[in-house]
Amino acid sequence: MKSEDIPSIRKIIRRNKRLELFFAVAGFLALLVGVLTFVALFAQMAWSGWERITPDFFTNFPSRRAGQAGILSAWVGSLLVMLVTALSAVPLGVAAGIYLEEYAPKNLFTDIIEINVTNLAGVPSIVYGLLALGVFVYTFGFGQSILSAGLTLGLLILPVVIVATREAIRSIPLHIREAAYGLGATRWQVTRDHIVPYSLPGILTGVIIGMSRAIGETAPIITIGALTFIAFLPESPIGPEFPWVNFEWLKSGFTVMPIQMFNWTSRPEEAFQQNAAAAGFILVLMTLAMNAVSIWIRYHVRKDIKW
Amino acid sequence: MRETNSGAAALMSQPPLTVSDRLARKALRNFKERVIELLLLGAASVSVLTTVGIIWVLVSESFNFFSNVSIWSFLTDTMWTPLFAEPRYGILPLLAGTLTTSMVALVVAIPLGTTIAIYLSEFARPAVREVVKPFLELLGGIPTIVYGYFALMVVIPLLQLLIPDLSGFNMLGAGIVMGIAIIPYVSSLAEDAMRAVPMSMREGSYAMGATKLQTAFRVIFPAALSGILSAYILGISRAVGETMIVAVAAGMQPNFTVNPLEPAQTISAYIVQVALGDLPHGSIGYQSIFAAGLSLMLMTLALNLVGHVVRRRFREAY
Amino acid sequence: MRPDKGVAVKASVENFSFYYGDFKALKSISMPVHEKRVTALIGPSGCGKSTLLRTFNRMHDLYPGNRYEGTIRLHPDNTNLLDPAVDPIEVRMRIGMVFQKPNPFPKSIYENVAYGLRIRGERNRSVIDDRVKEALRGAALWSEVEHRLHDPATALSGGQQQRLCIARCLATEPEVLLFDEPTSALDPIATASIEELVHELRDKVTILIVTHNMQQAARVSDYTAYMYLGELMEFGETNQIFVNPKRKETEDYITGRFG
Amino acid sequence: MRPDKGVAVKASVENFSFYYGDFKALKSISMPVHEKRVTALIGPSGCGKSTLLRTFNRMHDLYPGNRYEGTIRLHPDNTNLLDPAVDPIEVRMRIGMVFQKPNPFPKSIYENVAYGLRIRGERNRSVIDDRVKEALRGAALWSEVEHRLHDPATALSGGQQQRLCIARCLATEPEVLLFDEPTSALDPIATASIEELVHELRDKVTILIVTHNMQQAARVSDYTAYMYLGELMEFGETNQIFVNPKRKETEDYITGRFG
Amino acid sequence: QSTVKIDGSSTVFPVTEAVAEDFQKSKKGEVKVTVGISGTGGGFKKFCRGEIDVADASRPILKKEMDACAQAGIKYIELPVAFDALTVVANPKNAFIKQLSVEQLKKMWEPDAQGKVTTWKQVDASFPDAPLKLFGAGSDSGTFDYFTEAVVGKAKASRGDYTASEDDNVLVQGVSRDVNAVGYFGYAYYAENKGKLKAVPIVNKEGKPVEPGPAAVLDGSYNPLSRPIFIYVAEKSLEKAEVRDFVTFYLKNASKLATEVKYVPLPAKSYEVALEHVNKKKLGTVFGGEPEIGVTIEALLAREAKL
Ligand SMILES: Nc1ncnc2c1ncn2[C@@H]1O[C@H](COP(=O)(O)OP(=O)(O)OP(=O)(O)O)[C@@H](O)[C@H]1O
Ligand SMILES: Nc1ncnc2c1ncn2[C@@H]1O[C@H](COP(=O)(O)OP(=O)(O)OP(=O)(O)O)[C@@H](O)[C@H]1O
Ligand SMILES: [Mg+2]
Ligand SMILES: [Mg+2]
Ligand SMILES: O=P([O-])([O-])[O-]
Repeated sequence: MKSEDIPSIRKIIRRNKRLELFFAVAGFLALLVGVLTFVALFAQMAWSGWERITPDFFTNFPSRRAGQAGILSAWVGSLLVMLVTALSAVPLGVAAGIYLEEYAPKNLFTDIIEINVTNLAGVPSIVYGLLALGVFVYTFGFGQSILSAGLTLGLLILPVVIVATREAIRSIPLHIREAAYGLGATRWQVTRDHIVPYSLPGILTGVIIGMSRAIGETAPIITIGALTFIAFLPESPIGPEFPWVNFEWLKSGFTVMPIQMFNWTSRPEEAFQQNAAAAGFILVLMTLAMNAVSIWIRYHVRKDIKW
Repeated sequence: MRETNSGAAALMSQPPLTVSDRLARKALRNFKERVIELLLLGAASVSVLTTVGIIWVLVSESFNFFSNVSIWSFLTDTMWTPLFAEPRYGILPLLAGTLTTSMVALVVAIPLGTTIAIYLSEFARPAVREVVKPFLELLGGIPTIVYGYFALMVVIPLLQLLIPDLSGFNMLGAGIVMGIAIIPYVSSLAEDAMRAVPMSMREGSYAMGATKLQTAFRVIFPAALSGILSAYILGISRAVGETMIVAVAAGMQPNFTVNPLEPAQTISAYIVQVALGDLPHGSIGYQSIFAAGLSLMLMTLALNLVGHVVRRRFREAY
Repeated sequence: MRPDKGVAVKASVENFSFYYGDFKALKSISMPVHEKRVTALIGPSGCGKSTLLRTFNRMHDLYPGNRYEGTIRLHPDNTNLLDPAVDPIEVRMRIGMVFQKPNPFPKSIYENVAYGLRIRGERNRSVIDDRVKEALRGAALWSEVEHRLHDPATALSGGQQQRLCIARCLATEPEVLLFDEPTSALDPIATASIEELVHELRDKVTILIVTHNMQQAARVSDYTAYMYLGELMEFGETNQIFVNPKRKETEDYITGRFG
Repeated sequence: MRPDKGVAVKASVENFSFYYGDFKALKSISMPVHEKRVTALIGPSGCGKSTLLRTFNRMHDLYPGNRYEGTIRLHPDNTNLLDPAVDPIEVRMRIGMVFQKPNPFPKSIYENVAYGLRIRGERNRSVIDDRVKEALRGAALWSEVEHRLHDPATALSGGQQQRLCIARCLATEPEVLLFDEPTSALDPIATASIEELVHELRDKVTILIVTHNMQQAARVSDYTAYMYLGELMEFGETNQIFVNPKRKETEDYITGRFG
Repeated sequence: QSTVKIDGSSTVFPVTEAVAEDFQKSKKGEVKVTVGISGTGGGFKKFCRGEIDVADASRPILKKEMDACAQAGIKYIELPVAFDALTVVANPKNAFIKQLSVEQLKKMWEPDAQGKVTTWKQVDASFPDAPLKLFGAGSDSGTFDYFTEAVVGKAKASRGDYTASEDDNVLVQGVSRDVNAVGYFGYAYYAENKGKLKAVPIVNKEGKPVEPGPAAVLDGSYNPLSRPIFIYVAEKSLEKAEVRDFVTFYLKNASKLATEVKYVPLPAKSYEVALEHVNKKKLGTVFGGEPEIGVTIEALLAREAKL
């Protein structure tokens, strides 16, 4: 184009910009659909459950009287199940991600693992429930326990953790690796000193996304059989004497937030619907809190890592 | 240079490690490395074991099922009434329900998810992105049972205003809400893929006088295609396997139709129905959930294999 | 180098300062850019060469927190490139840029070159065909790619990719071409071919080139600007700057006593 | 350049060929590497300079499909570096490498330099402190960073980062130091300081340096190897290669008639 | 610390939950009680494996389940604890449904009706030509079994083209939104949603239309849609003091608590008989493993007396 053509350039630009504006509005609206749905659901739960959110709600066990029913066993159960989920999925997922990205030779077996991981990410959660029922509950004899539920959800989020780990590792430039190997580091030293620390923010993000999903899962927990009425807490994981940990709680029966909610929504009394809304609100708050933690960690760890 | 040589001189004065020293360390080192590698390999194998476990559980239970029901009638019969007095075991109605609800969900989630991804990655200010993205991811953290009631109490009544004789339970309403529920999976992954396109691509395009829209669609989108396809595949898998929303809002009625205005049942909804229900374990009705689960698993497996091939084909090369 | 007799000024930088947030990267720079001549920007790393160059097509608008002060006028229409009322897209349509690292789009060779035309709304297939061919000729790439126009651009070698990026710009007939160290990622053979290309192009288009290779500046440019710590130390005909610099600092830099 | 009188051979490349999968990147190369001298590898892009250099610390072992043929002996112990029975880690512990792009770890300056010691099992804090200091001195970086040893290394400028990478190698007292175009990403000032450093280091350590800047090769090296298309065209004292090359191709390349 | 484990029917759950809650309070937390919902069948499955102490059941134990228990050497005491009245509901705005006979219900629900009987007119010529919209229990619930047995004459014999749900609130929503809808579920859901629904009087054996309600259930006039619900206690578990205490507590308080959760309690006499059975360890079932409908309280008591 020559400078004489400026008017025609301007015409083109105006046309291009009209389209752009159109899309920007569309994009904004699309975003609004997502965000407003969330806000609407959240606000609705807050609105109808608000009255029920008192300190008692957190410290009461379930009850036939909606006004006295609380979520103590549910939130403690959710927390403990998530603990098992994290403790199983994170080391396994990170180790698997490291293996695939740093160690695995390119062969049929690793190809299979790879396709398998993407495939697992798409397997419906209910199918994990069927697996867990057959394997954890009966074959391994863990019963309908916190351990079974935690491991089930652990398997469920394993692909998410693996994929996040791999992505994070892949974003570490090759030259950082070469620098470390060049100094004579072994593969494990490179992994331990560089790969893991530098990919930590990405891994954390994946873990949190996975956990956010796991904490709201209903279907697989139903299949393995969570309890619906449970008016006591599992043994404390912190033991009174050395080594200060206690594993009794793993075998305990449990209920979790979504199950409690599910039970309340299917109650005939209207008042239980309020409880369900309140429980839903708190469940989303728990998810929010996890995300906030991850954002915080991500920000503070990532700040120091650049190439 | 400001330093003297003294540093370097001192540095080189120590004798190098002797060869035998090195050999001793090497054996130990190799052993340790080997053990660690095996541990990591073990961890990676867990995912394979999971698949094997799933297939084993599904196949062994389905095996009993298929010794009572012919595979042919399973695949061709158009009625699914395994729990009725006169049971019929045709998976087609469930399959039709699964595919129709998924299709509706995808019609919602793919355009919206992609638009959001492009908007966040190319249009929104970074501050907006940083706030909105975690927010969207939270949509994935809301228990799906909440979405189910949302579909039933809010979306379907709204749809009934538009389509007067729409039934109170239908695949359209369930599918739309399911679509909204999977938006975050699609948009978040697609956005990641687009972010990963190097800035130099964008600079190249802008320097030519392109608008954001042109840059996004003509350069960034094709460059990120393989990642975006992965996002779609995951979204589709989610839709196919989604349970609670359809269980609540689609009507639980095995109905051999692809008309989204009608009620229907999906494979996953059937499974959870039975899991919640009253069936004696070991009965053929109970085994039917494994046959249904196996069909579901095979569907997602096929989907992911196709995805794998397609992704290979569109692997990014910047 | 060519004589400066009666050369028109294509752009004039006037009292231009630039800020990355609070950091003042360019300090009150004034200089002309002569029409259909090659102007080189030289200076040690971090002196602001790229910053100045990227101002010419408002690349800085892509990132938040950047601020312009002063003017850059484009002649003959006397538009102030930095005027907030002037659309950066218009500026970029008139002024093309070639980057340090070749950055072809992940499309076919043909589509890379056609890109500029397409975003300008050109639909006519034969017009595009012709312009693509011309541009590839202009970038001395035609003979190498004529039989594989529909291969992916990423399959080309580094030097070819850089020439493709040049062709991509040429296809839209920009008034000014900006080059930011276009050869620093290339091997000597590819470098030589790009230099030769710049040499040929200066008959058709105004060129501004950043380089930290003094020999390159001497070889390809008609005018040279020596920058240091965000300031323009000296501007003049390349001959004069290299043979007879007015300032001591310029001389030190050019003779390699410093930098 | 220094005279070749009585210089010991630190490593000898014998009949060495290298394959990237099916592609033969190096063809039967034989040459000595003299102890406590600087040997430069020059040649046009893609001729295999980096490939040869990276062989010395078995970097190619990191990627699948690569194959060595022939031997590289390290003296005085006469170990064949390429022997499958020789642990590549051992080789890398003896032979350090500095890369084209400065690649400090995103850790503190101190930790970067200490890293080599740590992976060798050194735990004694005061030993590490001393060696870090020495190494930073050796890399002419001490005075610039002594008060901010615990700042992130990525906050340093490019030239400082490259010297940090050198310090990181020096801390482990390698017998041979490999440099792959260590200054190509740097500005002239930083380049000069690295060159000077190489100059100083050659009294203490054997150095192999890849460059595609002939002036640099001439300035810093004692011996030069000219490579072309995977073959070693000529090897000799730098003086001789530059002043009186035996082969026509070498002369063409050096005088810039080609490449 | 001692635990009482209960699982089984979702229909019985509200009663058992209420008992469990009060029992735990009366024991000041010394005894833990857990209640799960895995359906009557799921409950019996666990019961016959010896995994739980008490099974909640919305129907008597079936032959298959009796065999399973016998094989595992599990003996049990069958205790009726309350009545449930399956309620046929219609939209309150519906003007033409005044009552329905079992024959009419059969016309709507029998398998042959599938795809054919789609308007009200086809059910009865006096009804208008409006579309017929059906809502009912999911095909694997005790409610479904009982309703089909009572209406169609054969358990599980039903048309398939109706909206089914395990969650009765979903059905409440469905019927309350559609003027032409009719559905069935447990009485408690009707009792809690009287504003949104109207109960359809059912023409009983005596030819009288009767609305569901505690009185009508007790005097046997609401037939054939009222049914007893049970708990089954394992003989071995009864050796444990806490289980014995729990069952005794259950029978002593069932009357009050069943009313509270909108079920119909048995006459006081019936609980005394049951308690006696517990004390005397009268094992087995009075139903012989066959589903049965329209059992009145008197008949039940008479049979139990014979045990
Ligand atoms: N995005 C940015 N934000 C803040 N400061 C910047 C940014 N980009 C560059 N700078 C600073 O502005 C100054 C000029 O940078 P510029 O990239 O223009 O230098 P240059 O002359 O092109 O150097 P080089 O030869 O290394 O490319 C430098 O001090 C640099 O650190
Ligand atoms: N990983 C690889 N796989 C296959 N071929 C490779 C690989 N790396 C380099 N090559 C090829 O091997 C040859 C030698 O490459 P090498 O990088 O050693 O060249 P070089 O002399 O260092 O060039 P430059 O000056 O560009 O760094 C080239 O033809 C190159 O294309
Ligand atoms: Mg620059
Ligand atoms: Mg190289
Ligand atoms: O849970 P059920 O009462 O339907 O068996």
